[in-house]
Formats: sequence, structure tokens, C-alpha cells
Amino acid sequence: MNELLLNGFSNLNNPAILFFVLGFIASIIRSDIKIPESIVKILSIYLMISIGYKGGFEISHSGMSDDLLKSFFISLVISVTTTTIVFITIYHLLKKDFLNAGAIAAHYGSVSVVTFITAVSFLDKIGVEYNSYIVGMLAIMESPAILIALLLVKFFNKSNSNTEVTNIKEIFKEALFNGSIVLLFGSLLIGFVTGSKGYNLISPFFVTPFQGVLTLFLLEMGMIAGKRIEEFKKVGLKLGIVAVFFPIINGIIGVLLASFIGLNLGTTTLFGVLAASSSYIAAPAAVRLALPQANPIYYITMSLAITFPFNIILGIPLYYSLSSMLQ
Amino acid sequence: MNELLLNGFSNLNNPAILFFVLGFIASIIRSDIKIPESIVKILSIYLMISIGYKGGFEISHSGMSDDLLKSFFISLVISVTTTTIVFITIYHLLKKDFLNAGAIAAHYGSVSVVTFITAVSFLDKIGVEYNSYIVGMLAIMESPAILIALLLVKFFNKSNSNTEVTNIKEIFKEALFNGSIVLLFGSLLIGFVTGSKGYNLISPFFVTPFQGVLTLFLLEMGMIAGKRIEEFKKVGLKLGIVAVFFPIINGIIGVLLASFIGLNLGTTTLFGVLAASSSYIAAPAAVRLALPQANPIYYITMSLAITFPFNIILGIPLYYSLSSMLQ
Amino acid sequence: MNELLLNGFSNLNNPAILFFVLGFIASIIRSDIKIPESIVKILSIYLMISIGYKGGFEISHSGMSDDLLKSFFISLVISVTTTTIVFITIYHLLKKDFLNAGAIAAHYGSVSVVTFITAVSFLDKIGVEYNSYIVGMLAIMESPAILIALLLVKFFNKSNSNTEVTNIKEIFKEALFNGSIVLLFGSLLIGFVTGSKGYNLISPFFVTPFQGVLTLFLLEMGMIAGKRIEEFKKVGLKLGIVAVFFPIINGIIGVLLASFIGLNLGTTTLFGVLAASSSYIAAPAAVRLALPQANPIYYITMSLAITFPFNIILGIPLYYSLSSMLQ
Amino acid sequence: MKKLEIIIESVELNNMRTIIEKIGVSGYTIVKDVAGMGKHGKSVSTSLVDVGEYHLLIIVDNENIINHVVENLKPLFKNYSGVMFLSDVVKIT
Amino acid sequence: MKKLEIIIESVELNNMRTIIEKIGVSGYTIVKDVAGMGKHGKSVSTSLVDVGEYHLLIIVDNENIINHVVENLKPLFKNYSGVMFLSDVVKIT
Amino acid sequence: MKKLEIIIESVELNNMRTIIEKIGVSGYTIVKDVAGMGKHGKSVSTSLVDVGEYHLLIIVDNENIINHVVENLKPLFKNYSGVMFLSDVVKIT
Ligand SMILES: Nc1ncnc2c1ncn2[C@@H]1O[C@H](COP(=O)(O)O)[C@@H](O)[C@H]1O
Ligand SMILES: Nc1ncnc2c1ncn2[C@@H]1O[C@H](COP(=O)(O)O)[C@@H](O)[C@H]1O
Ligand SMILES: Nc1ncnc2c1ncn2[C@@H]1O[C@H](COP(=O)(O)O)[C@@H](O)[C@H]1O
Ligand code: NA
Ligand code: NA
Ligand code: NA
Repeated sequence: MNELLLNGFSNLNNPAILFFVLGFIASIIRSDIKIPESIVKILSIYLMISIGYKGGFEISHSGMSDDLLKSFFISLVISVTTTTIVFITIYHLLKKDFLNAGAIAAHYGSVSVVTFITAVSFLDKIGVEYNSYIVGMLAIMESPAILIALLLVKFFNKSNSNTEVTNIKEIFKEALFNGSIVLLFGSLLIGFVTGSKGYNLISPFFVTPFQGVLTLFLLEMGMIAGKRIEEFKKVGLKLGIVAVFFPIINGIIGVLLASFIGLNLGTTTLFGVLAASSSYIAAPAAVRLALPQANPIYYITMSLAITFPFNIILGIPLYYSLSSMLQ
Repeated sequence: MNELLLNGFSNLNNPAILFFVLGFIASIIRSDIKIPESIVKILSIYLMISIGYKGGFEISHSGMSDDLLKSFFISLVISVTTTTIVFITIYHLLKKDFLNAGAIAAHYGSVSVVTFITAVSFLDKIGVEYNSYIVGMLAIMESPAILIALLLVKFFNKSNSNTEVTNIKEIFKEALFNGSIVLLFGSLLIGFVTGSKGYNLISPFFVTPFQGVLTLFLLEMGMIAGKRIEEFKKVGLKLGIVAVFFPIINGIIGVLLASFIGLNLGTTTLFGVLAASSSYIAAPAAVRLALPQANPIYYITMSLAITFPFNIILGIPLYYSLSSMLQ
Repeated sequence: MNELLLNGFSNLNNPAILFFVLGFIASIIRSDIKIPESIVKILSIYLMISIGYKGGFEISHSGMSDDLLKSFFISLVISVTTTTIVFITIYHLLKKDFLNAGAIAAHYGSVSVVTFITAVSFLDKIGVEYNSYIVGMLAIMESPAILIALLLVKFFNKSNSNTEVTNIKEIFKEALFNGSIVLLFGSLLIGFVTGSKGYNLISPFFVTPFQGVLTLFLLEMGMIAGKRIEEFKKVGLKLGIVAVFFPIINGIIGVLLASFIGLNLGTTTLFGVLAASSSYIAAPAAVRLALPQANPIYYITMSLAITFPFNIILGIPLYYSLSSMLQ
Repeated sequence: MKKLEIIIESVELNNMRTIIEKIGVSGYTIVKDVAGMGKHGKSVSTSLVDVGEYHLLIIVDNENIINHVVENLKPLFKNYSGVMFLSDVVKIT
Repeated sequence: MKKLEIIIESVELNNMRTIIEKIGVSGYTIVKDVAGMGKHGKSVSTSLVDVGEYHLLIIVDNENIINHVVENLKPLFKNYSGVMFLSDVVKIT
Repeated sequence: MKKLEIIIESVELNNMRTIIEKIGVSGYTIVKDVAGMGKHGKSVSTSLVDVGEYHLLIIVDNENIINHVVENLKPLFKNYSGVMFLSDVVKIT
């Protein structure tokens, strides 16, 4: 417990987290720091290339781990479990509103790249190791939840609205060839094949300044979250509260499953983070398209303005502490 | 005098200054190097975070200086003095045109972040030290002049136009929660609290490439200035000339006051630079809103196309030489 | 031959090339990695400043080479020869269509900055030296071909359309004061005069991360090429094939001429690359303006979607192998 | 000729393009990333989240085609945010 | 229905939004960062300086509301640069 | 008053500005970087290549001037891609 506090404090001592808080505050007091959209997009691409490339490079050194297959399996189990739990909870909370249940479940079952990256930088900072292939799991866990959630909705849906049917093909295509998945896997592969020579060439750009780029990105994330939190009222207290409980419960599930199959401390923590994190890029777009009657204010505000900040500030050290207790 | 020339020459040997000149020339010959607006904005944010963070980190090492309070006081004195001098000069020059007098005074009483940063990099290059808290003074000196200038206009104004009154609240809010102020103070604070550990994390991005980023930024500043200088005719010779004298006079006032209270060479130089520099981000927007009848061509051209280049190329070495003579 | 394969393989082991391929594939499978336009523009500006500045700095160390005048002469010979060859080929291929012949010739006679930069990074990687002044040749070779091609069209043109005449002045102005020319020469000059002190200041930004920036840029180039390759059908097989033969023939001409006057291995390779490369920034804009009846799908697709990838992946090692055989 | 101006959620753009291209409009123009206010409140476009971003689509064509387009697009506006305006224009080229 | 198109200095945007929202228009759309030429000469928008940047505001509403908006905005154009155009449209959704 | 809306290739913008300024229009507005579809197919704007990029030009003026503009611009559309639409507006300020 003492250690948990310490970890939390160490996280608050991280410039990246503090710039997130600064962005949040700036947004609340309506201070006009405007990071242009094109910058946010390229920073996000940069972070994905960086994390993918480094992962691939490290795999090329350490070799494929035996845990790979087990981890892949765990990833799918986490996706199914967390999506279902969230679906059922919301379904009951919102009185059989299966549309919003599916919409929100798609977000919590999927993952957040930036939450993952922040967790990686947290582990790097405190010097805890993790298996490099976990980046692949990040990519793998992006889509299944979205598809599972849509299937759940289809199952509950009697009226069979038109829109849903027409778009389902596009959704599936998106789920497989989504930009972030291609980028993560592509970078992973390139990092794997180009070895030390390649690494030395591009690491001054893609590795050395990584922490600073993440910091700048989190400044913007703070501003986005701050802007969205204003819609909290429209979300209501009930959904606001579960948006804090979902990451905790899902995070615990992730940590338990990962430590159950004997993964190391860092990897277990990251599985907790993946389970706990909720999507705010892939899922919102897919859900808006496939489930237009669901309320975007619900899922965006919950995922982006509540769960994301919670994970970044308190969640990561929490899942870490939990993982270290189970080692 | 000899040394002054030497300093000036040393400044011209600075890539950042030369890229400014390149941008200016490119703009004059209508060469189409177009640095996208979003890039200019993020570079400007980067520079503010960088300068703020480094300042905060250095304060955390050197401790708060005894000069802090004196410096704070001097900042306000400079704001009031320079704003008033410029107001009175323009008021007489333009035959009691208190609106344009106020508009222009707001710019010269306020400060230019990039001029300040260029001066800091000038001092770093020649190895002269300055007190780290001066970054705080930069943030503090942004707004008072704008408010003072508006009060001066109000005092002279009999007709009491509507617009002015409606917007005054927004102006005040802006003056306090302006993006650059929040960013500078926020970064200062974060740099202060995160210490060496934080510094090592983000300095490869926010500190090491700093000079190069400034260079790229000044390339664009040169192009902006070059584009604006075409409006020189509409500004007229009188205003064109005072746009060179204002920085000199204000710079001397800044240097004198700072050396009077016994600040060190670098800090004195920077106070000269702050006094001499004129705003071209915060002030134009505020003035256009609060004093719509004032002519934007006057204040933007003077501040951006004349005073800024003057300060960057000749002003900074001048204020430095002056400061060193007074030590 | 064996060595040629080895070089080709070494190039495929380059992260920059692999990210190009990744971008190409992502575009084909319609994965939505969108690098914002403003980012692409600033990366391109960055690369030009970097290559120019480094060139200038190296000249300031190594001194002007005796080969400079000879190289300048060779540059013009290459421009004239390659433009004419391409013009005649297309003229016959498309049955006396002098408009499209001129349009395409302008592209192949001109040069591609990014192909050049990729070649430089190829040489750096395998440790082969080249004369630094070659960057100047890059700048010099951008415009002549465009002017030559327009003259050729004028010569064949009887109908004398209006548009052409009105715009010719603008074309000439553009040819001289084009942004990339000003930027390359400007940076070259600044690199030359600011020496080691300047270099140390800005190299952490403009030199150290260079390879990584190029990698990110080539990711986008791959996506652009992949998008454009879809128009291959409209271009037809004939033009598609010559788009591969032009770089080979022109590259051989460049290599032969350069090795004939006794330039070293690296410089000879780069002359081959310059001759082989085709423009896709300056030429398309100029040609669209001056020869509106020519078909943009032809010249853009050939230059960007066929010749550029060919040069990047196979051409550069080919011209290098050829050059080393002739040493 | 008629001019149809449509404000549309960006997630729906591809879908809408497919529909109007199938109908066979002679052309259309997209003004990207507009902001605004409507029945659903103010548009909050966030740099990372595509939901909440709008585009303006302009279609000029003869009355027949435009009517056809309107009929085919109407259902979309039940679920998605957005509006359509119709006016008279003369097409010159 | 009427369509009011307003070209407006970006520094005035917030102010104008407040005014038209108070009047109670049913919606509006903003096309960001347009350039142009008018009585005050060519717009010179500089990346760092907000002054000189323009937006295009589109309001579609019934004649009553639009007249109200026009009356309330007119005074602004005495001091600020910009123009207003009015035309007829049919609002479909 | 008439409103002329022109979709135009970005390489032609400078040329067109020169022409309409010479004619003496009282003003115009440019909406930058629009996308679309027309006779020449879908616009493919590529970040590095200016060709294939379009702008939307809006000119409001009296009928005389607008007719003059139309006559002078028509020839351009023989070689370049783009369209022109004309409609009625009332200019308020
Ligand atoms: N009356 C209107 N005039 C102009 N634009 C409108 C109007 N109503 C809605 N819009 C635009 O359409 C978007 C969605 O509208 P709505 O679905 O009514 O919330 C708004 O954000 C505006 O950009
Ligand atoms: N006649 C016009 N047609 C279209 N846009 C105009 C017109 N007059 C002015 N504008 C736009 O409004 C802005 C300000 O106009 P002004 O206040 O007349 O200088 C210009 O920069 C144009 O973008
Ligand atoms: N009927 C139309 N309605 C709206 N925009 C059009 C229309 N036709 C053409 N355009 C626009 O003008 C551009 C060029 O048209 P075109 O020259 O016909 O290929 C297209 O990319 C569209 O942006
Ligand atoms: Na999750
Ligand atoms: Na000042
Ligand atoms: Na060539």
C-alpha cells in the first residue's frame, strides 16, 4: 500500500503526466493553447512507429519468447471478457439500452495506444522489464472488441435497422486494415528485420526524443479531456462512476490472467493496462458508423475524459502495484 | 564600440539570424517557401515549453534568487514607463490620435517571446549567465501594457463607443489566462518540480534540438516580416522611424533600471531586450478586439516588420554591449 | 553482378526504404494512415535545409574542389541531353503529341530532391564519400529542363495558344526563385559561413535526426505513390514501361559523363541519380500552368508512382554499382 | 439548375459519396472540416476523434437529379447529425 | 427560408457567435480560414498573427430571425472588416 | 447583385486573381483546398504535388461586373478543370 502511494507519486513526478494535468487545467480555464490538429495526428503516428519499431528491434535481439502464444490467447480472452462485462453492466444500468451498451462496450473492450505508451514509459522510468512482443498484442487487441460488441448488439436487436447492415462490411475492413494496426505491425516488422544498423540510423529521431514527444502529446490529450469533461453533465453520474470502475475491474482481470500464465512483472502490468484502457480513436469512428443511434457523448466522454485520465494518473501505478503483489 | 561591432558580427554569424535574413529575402523576391501555419504554431508552443521548462529546472538547482522581488517590481516599472512613452510619442506624432497611440503603445509595452528566446540563445552562445527566473518576468510582462494602454485610451476617449465596453471583460480574461502565459508558467512549474530525473527524460526533445527549432522558426519569422514590410508605405516614414527608436529607447530604459538594482550582466541584457521588444501575438489580437478603429497596418507592420528584425539583428548585441558597459 | 545484388539487398535493409514500401502497401490496401499535408511540407523543407546546410558546412572544411566548374558544366549537359531524349521518345511513342512529350520531358530532365537525399543517405550508410558541392548541382538542375522542354514545345507548336504566352514570364520567374532553389542555396551559403560553431548549434536538430525524418517522409512518399499507381491504367503500358527505362538510360548517361571527367565514386553515383530522377514538385506545377493541354495523369503518375519508387529501391544501388565498375 | 448544400458528419462522408455517385450526379465539391451549431448543439471536433467533425458538400445539378439525391439522403439524417439546403443557380461551365 | 453568408474577422468570431446564439438562430456553420479581397484590400493572414484572418459564417433560418440577425450585426461592420450576403434557400432537413 | 462561385485548380489561382482584379470586382473570397468530383473525375490532391488541388472562389458584385468576369474566365475552363455557378444575392454590407 505504501509502495502503491510511492508509485503514484513517482508517476506524478513525471513531466508527461504533469503536462497532461497542465493541458487539462488550461482547457478548463479556457486558456487558448491550440495544438493544431495536424500536429496531434503526426505525433500520434510518431508514437506508434516508435513503439512498434523499438518492439521489433528488441524482439530481434531477445528472440521470440515462449510466452507468445499464451499471450496471444490471453489477449483474446481479455477482449471477450471485458467487452461482455461492460456490455452487461451498461445494459442493466441503462434499462436494456443495448445500443449504448454495445457502443460503450466496444470502447472498453478495445485499447488505447497512448495509455499503453504511457505505461511503457512508466516502466522504463522505474526500470522494470517487459516482453517486447507485447506491442503486437496492443495491435491485436484493437479490433476484436468492436466486432464482438456489434455482434452483441445484433443479437439483441429485433428491429434490424438498415444502416447497420450496409456498413458492417466497411467496419470489418476497417477492423483489419485500420491505420494504427498497419503502422504498429509494419514498424514492428521493420524493426525486427533491420537490426542494429537500422536502429542506429533512425533511433536519434524515433527513440531518443520519444519521452519529450509523448509529453507534448499528453499536453494535448489533457486539453482534449478538459474540453470533453464539460459534457459530464450530459453523461450523468451513473455512467461517470462506471467509467472509473470499468478500468479498475478490467485492469484487475488483465493482471490476474497475465500473472496466472506466469508472465513477468512488466508484461503483466501492461496486460492490466491494455485491459483497463479504452479506445478513443478506432472505436468511436466505427461505432458512430455502425450504431448511429447510440449517443456519442456517452462513449466519447466516458472513454476520453474520465477513463483515460484515470488510467494515466492513477490506473497505471495501480496495475503495477497489483502485478508486483502477484509476482 | 569595437566590442559592440564584434558582438553584432557574432550575432550575424548565428545560423538562426542568417535564416531569418534568408526568409526575409525569400519573401521579398516572392520565393514560395511556405511553412504551414500549423507548424509555426507548434514551433512557437515548443519554444515556450522549452524556455519555461529549462528556466524552472534551473531555478530548482540554483534556488530562488534574492533579486526576484526587485525584478518583479522592475518588470512592472518597465511596462508602465515604456507603454506611456510610446503612447505620448504617437499621440503627438499622429496629432492627438489617441486610438492609434493606445494601439501601438500596447504593443511596445508588451513583450515578444521570440525576441527574448533569441536573446537567450545569444547569451548562451557567448557564455554569459543570467538568472533563470527571468522567464517568469517574460510571462508577467505580456499583459500589463495592454491593460495600461486601454486605460489610457479610455481616459482620452469622450465618445465612448459601444464595442469597447462589451469586450473589455474578455480582454481582461485573456490578459490573465492567455495561452502563452499559462504555458510559460506551467512549464516553469513543471521544470521546477520534476528535477533532474524529469529533465533527463525530456531534454533530448525539449532542450537538445532547441537551437535548430529556433532557427527554423526564425526562417518563418523572416518570411512574415518580409511579407509585412511591403506595407511600409501605408505606415509612412514617421512611424517607420519611431519603430526603430522605440526599441532603442525602451531597451536603454530596461538596461538602466536592471543594472541600477544590481542585476548581473545577462539578466540586465534580457531586461533590456524585454523592454525593447514588442508584442505581435497577444497585443494585436487584443487591440483589434478592443480598439477596432485603430489601424492594424500601423501596429502590425511596426512591431513585426521593423522592430522585430531590428531587435533580432542589431538590438540584442546593442543591449548586451550597453549592459556590459554598465557592469 | 553479385555485388549489385548485395547493394540492392543492403538498400532493402534500410528502414527508410522499408517504410516507403510499408506506405505503398498501406495505400494499396486503403489503410488510413494520414500524414497531414502540413507535415509533409515541413518535412520536405527540413530535408532541404539539412542537406543544403550540411553541404555548405562540408565545403567550408574541404574547400572548393577543382571539379566544381567541370561539374557545373556536366549538370547542364545532363539536363539538355536527358530532356531531349525523353522528348523525342515520347514524341514518337505518342504519335507527334509534342505537348505531352514536352510535359514529360520537363519532369525527367529536372530532378527529385528526395531521390537525391535518399541516395546521399545510401552512400553515407555504406561509407562512400562524395564532393559536398554536389548539393549545389541539385539546385542548379531543377529548372533548366523545364525551360528547355517549354522551348521544345514552342518550337513544335504552330497554333500558339494564348495561355502559354501569358504565363511564360511567371514560369521563368518561378524557375529562378523557386522555393526549393532559394532554400537549398540559402542553406548551403549559411552552412558555409557559420562554420563549426554554427554547426554545433543546429546539428542536433538538422543533422542528428536526419535519417529518421527521411524515413517518416518516405513513409508518406510510399503512400502517395501507392495512391497514384491506381491511375496506372489511364497511363497505359507503353508509358508505364518507359517510366522505368528513362531512369535507367538517363542514369547511365549521368554516370558515364561524371566518370568521364574523373569524378570520384560517390559523386559519380549522385550524378547518375540526379540524371535518373524525375521532378514531382516543381515540374508538375510549372507544366500544368504552361502546358494545360498536356495530361497531368501521364506525367504525375510516371514520375511519382513509377520512376520514383524504381529509383529509390533499385535505381540507386544500380547507379552505384555502375559507377564503381567505372572507377 | 439546383444547388444542394449538405452539412454532414465526416464519418458518413464515404457512405454519402457512394450514394450520390451511384445516382450519377455530374459533380460535387467538399469543403472540409467546418464547425457549427444545430439541433444537436455545438459541434465539438477534437483533433484525435473523428466523431464530431463535419464537412460541407455542394452538389449542383438539374432538378431531377437533385430531387433524387434528396430522397436518397433523407433517411441518413434520421440517425446522423446534419442539414440540407436547396437553392437556385445557373451553371455556366 | 433565408441564407445569410457572413465574411468576418476571426477576432470577432466569438463575439458574433454570442450575438446570434442569443437571438436564437436554429443553427450556423463556420468555414474556417478563408482569404480574400474587399474594401480594406487583400487579406494578409500571417501564421502567427490572428488579425487579418477571416471566417465564413453561414446561417440558414426564417426571414424573421435572419432580419433580426442582420440588424444586430450591422453595427459591427462599421469598425470591423467583412461583408454579409443574403439569398433564398429551402431548408430540407 | 449576383454571386459567382468558381471551383478552380490551385495552379490557376494567381492568374485568375489577376484577371478579376483587373476587371475591378469589389471583392472576392477564397475557400482554400476543397475536394470533389466532376467531368475530369475525382480530384486527387497529393500533399506534395500542387496539381489536383482546388479552391473555391466566391465573388459578389453587380450583374454587369459579374458578366464581365464570366466572359473573361470562360476561356480558362477550356484547358483547366473547374466549374462556375451563378446565383442571386442581396449584398447587405
Ligand atoms: N440553420 C442552420 N444554418 C447553418 N448551418 C446549420 C444549421 N443547422 C445546422 N447546421 C450545421 O449542421 C451541423 C449539424 O446540425 P444538427 O444536426 O442540426 O445539429 C451544425 O453543426 C451546423 O454546422
Ligand atoms: N464583393 C465581395 N465578394 C466576395 N467576398 C467579399 C466581397 N467583398 C468582401 N469580401 C470578403 O470580405 C473580406 C473583408 O472585406 P472588406 O471589409 O470589404 O475588406 C474580404 O477579404 C473578402 O474575403
Ligand atoms: N456539378 C458540380 N457540383 C459541384 N461541384 C462540381 C460540379 N462539377 C464540378 N465540380 C467541382 O469542380 C471540380 C472540377 O470539375 P471538372 O472540371 O468538371 O472535373 C470538381 O473536382 C468539383 O470540385
Ligand atoms: Na480495454
Ligand atoms: Na516591450
Ligand atoms: Na533527371
